[in-house]
Amino acid sequence: MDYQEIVDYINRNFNELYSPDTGEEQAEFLRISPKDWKELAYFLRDDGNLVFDSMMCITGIDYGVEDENLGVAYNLHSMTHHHKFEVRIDVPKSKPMIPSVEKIWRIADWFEREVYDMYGITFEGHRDHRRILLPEDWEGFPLRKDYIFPETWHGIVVPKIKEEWE
Amino acid sequence: MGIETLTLDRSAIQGEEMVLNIGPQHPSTHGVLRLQVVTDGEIVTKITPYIGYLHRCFEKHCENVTYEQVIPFVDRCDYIASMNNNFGYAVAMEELMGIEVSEKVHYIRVIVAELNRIASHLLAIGTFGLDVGAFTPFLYCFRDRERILDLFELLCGARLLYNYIWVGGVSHDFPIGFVEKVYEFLDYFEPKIQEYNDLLTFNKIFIERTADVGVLPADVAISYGVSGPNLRGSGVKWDLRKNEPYSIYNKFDFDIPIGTGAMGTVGGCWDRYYVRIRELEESVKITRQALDQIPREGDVHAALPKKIRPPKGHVYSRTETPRGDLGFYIISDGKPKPFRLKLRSPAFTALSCINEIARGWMIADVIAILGSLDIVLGEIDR
Amino acid sequence: MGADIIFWMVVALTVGSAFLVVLSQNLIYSAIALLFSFMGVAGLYIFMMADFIAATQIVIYVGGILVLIIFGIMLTQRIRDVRISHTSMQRGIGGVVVTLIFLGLFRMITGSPWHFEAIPEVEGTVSGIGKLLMVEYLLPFEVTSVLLLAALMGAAMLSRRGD
Amino acid sequence: MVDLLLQKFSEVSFLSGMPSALLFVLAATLIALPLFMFVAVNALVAVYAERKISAFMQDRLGPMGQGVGLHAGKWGLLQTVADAIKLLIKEDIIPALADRKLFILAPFILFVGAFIVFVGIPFNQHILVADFNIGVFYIIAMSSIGVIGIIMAGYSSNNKWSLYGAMRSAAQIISYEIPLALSLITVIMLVGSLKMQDIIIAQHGLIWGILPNWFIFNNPFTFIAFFIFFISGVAEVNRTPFDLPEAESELVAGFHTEYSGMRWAFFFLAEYANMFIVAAMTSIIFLGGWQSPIPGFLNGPGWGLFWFFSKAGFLIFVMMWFRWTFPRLRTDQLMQMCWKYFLPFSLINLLGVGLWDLWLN
Repeated sequence: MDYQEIVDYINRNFNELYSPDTGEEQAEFLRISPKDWKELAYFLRDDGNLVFDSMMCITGIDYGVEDENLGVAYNLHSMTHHHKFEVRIDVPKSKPMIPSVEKIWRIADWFEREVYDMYGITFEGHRDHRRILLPEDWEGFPLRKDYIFPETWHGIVVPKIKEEWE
Repeated sequence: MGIETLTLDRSAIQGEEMVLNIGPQHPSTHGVLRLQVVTDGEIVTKITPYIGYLHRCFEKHCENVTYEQVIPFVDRCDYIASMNNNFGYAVAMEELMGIEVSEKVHYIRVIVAELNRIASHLLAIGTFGLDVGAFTPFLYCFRDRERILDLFELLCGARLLYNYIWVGGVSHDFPIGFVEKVYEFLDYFEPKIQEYNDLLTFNKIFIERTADVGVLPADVAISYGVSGPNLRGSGVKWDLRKNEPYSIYNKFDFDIPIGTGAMGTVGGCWDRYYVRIRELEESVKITRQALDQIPREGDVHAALPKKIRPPKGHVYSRTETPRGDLGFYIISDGKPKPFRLKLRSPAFTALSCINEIARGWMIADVIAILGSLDIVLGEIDR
Repeated sequence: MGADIIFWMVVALTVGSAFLVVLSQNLIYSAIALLFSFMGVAGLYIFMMADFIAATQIVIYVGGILVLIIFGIMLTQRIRDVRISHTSMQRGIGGVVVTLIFLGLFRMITGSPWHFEAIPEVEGTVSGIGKLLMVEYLLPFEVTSVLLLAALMGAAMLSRRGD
Repeated sequence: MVDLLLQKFSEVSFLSGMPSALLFVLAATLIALPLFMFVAVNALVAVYAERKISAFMQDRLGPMGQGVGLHAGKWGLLQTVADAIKLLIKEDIIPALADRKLFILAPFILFVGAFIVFVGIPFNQHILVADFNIGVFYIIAMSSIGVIGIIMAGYSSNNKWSLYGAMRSAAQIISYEIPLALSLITVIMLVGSLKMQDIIIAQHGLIWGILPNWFIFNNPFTFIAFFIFFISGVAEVNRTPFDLPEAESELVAGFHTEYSGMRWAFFFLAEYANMFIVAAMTSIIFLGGWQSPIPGFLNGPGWGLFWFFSKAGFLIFVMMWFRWTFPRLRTDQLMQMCWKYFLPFSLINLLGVGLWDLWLN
């Protein structure tokens, strides 16, 4: 199935709940709200016509300093039917909470930890919700656009980056 | 009163569990990785991997440099197979920008990528042998890998981090006589595969140590997003070069080797290892075909954009590196710097299943399983 | 004369390390001191021209039993802290008992009418021991081996995990 | 040999006035010193051989140098000398939390365990420090001291890797001692003596007119016993594929992880001394020791040395060959091999040799 067929199929099963994104990007993804995610995730994985058994990638996105939302993109792939799909969930920066799909796709375990590590998005229901790449006591979430680079870490001074070639 | 009344309270004689840190400084973690291992005697009951010791926030770097400048950073992710990483980035960018590169560039890319795949698999095979205690195969592999690095040095001056495949082309055309040199190498290399088989693959001790150990069933592998030779070792016939052909891989005739369980259960360490050995043969096959067909004329710089400024939009593209599916999720906002660049690393997903498959084995097996997954920490930590 | 000095050195080694075994607060130290004590005993056997017994002493006690003792200590104690220690309890009563036994033994040794004779030049004890074991004491030898076999099987059964 | 020296001393006038205890110590030292030198030189030569053999097996050159000067000498001959000097002058590190006394004592016990065995090894017809009545048994007994040193080293380092190494080695060495001794008994049954020289002399002559009458060729059971003995010997000295106690890819370096400099060098000396002992024992017991393969051909004491060292050297080469060819076994496989294959086979061997001997004699 191609993108449009998948969207139609999902809509048929979810009472036209989701409408394709019509933003400025000619996007080929489905933008949904966090509360629907878990149900949809099970559907995506278990439905016989979709069988998205492989989670290719989970990407955290910060839409910019002015934008009030953080986004998470889920790239799915079906090893059985050889089709792909992307789901995107936006959450407000004030309360970034998304249900975890770590039990549905096991790899989401580490991917979600990475997104949390870099963007501070909390994944509810994750059984091992810790930072993964950064130290446990790291402050801030580095991939956010408003991240301020620390000058010291545990008393170690971070050398300043030279702006131009010298 | 029979003998049945004699019971033993086993909980009273069970010893305490011991927590052992394998790494960050350990000879067999293939980088700076820490595995916190809970052991009961020699049996490992739980493994918690701690990664990030090499973390340099590659993705943040990328947001601060232009698209061209990302390529050297990509090199440094999977430093064992830089060509393949360059390739993956170039494919993603070309998809985002809609660039069509010339036939010759495609062939050059395939040749260098397959050569680098051979080099990377040689390293994986050698270090895996080292992990189970065989020292000599390691040096045999390095002897042959050296020749590939010499070829790359001739090609672009670098031996490890090439910065060779650019968006829209490659940095240099093949130097004079390079094609012949690659032919020469392939003729030299092909018989050597048999040497590895004789020395390591079919060694009884090696089979005892690796077959049936760390079995990764196909469904678990897919759920964990394991890809590349590790997935194929579990018996899943999945190779992006064949199933989602990018570049010109659809022009070549080659097989996808999968784990068959010839020496034990499908998906054991031996299967993962043997898939790599067989892939060496396939890569040689592909390279030979590419060398036969490569057009002699053509400009490798023709499609290079003057300035890389992709249109607004996003792309998720993946290619097959020696370690598996390398994905790039790139969001462009129309500026010369990436708005967001995410690298989906195959080694990252491979390592995440270590607790699942290595639990219940002995310490020596954990080392073997880790070696069979062929991880590169530069890519995991990014 | 030369042999005498060496004899006393071996005695000192045996008794000294035996004292260390008893008095050391550290269980591992006691075990290691036991090594030297065993070696000393083996040396004493050599002075008694019992070379086979001396070698047996080392094989069985040093190579086998002592290793098992240390193995046991390392397995059963908490591995984390190296300082495995034990304290001697009830030193008073123990001292009295030990002194009494020592006095008794001392009296016996000094009181017994030892009769001395020159050491015969034995050409090895091995064949003698072998003949005795295989001819005269065959039954006890075999019974012992069956007993040991039973012990071995029992240990194997106990250490088997699950059922 | 000590008695011989004492006798010689009594003939020298200025020594006769000295107390006999002093003379005894003097005689013992005079014998021990060359033996010690031999152990050290053996290690130097073996290390060089190991480097070169591994290099040739791995398609590389190994230590090389041109001329004298500050290179490693012709063909890298000075490499091990340089190594030895480095080890001697290296900083001696004792971890802060290590058990100091045991930590210091361990390498010496290990080394003494290896060194003391040399007393019973006949190098040729005459060079044998003491021909004990219990010769072979003495060697088996003394070689079991070393394991205590390994356990002490592993325990005192206060390092979990070392502890694992020590535990593995204790289990391994105790287990493999059994098939080792049982295969030895097959030969002892045939000879009827524990004396080393008796065992060697019993292998004089030819069988069927072609093969030397060595015990390896004596009968099918001793032929199997030879392999069990040699492989168990390799396991006893922790060489690949049985190098689990020091498996560098798993246990970093096992029981000697925390050792450095001269202390570590003692482990090294002991390892190579033990290798030589296993090779020497195998060649004495199964390959006729100092006897020439053809009776009466090149048979003098000098040639005795030559034959002994070439047989032992060949077996050492085989051990190195093992090391650079095989992967490592796992603990349970190692134990399985010992208890499930070697032990029953050596017991059957024992029975077989007994029956064979009864039948033929």
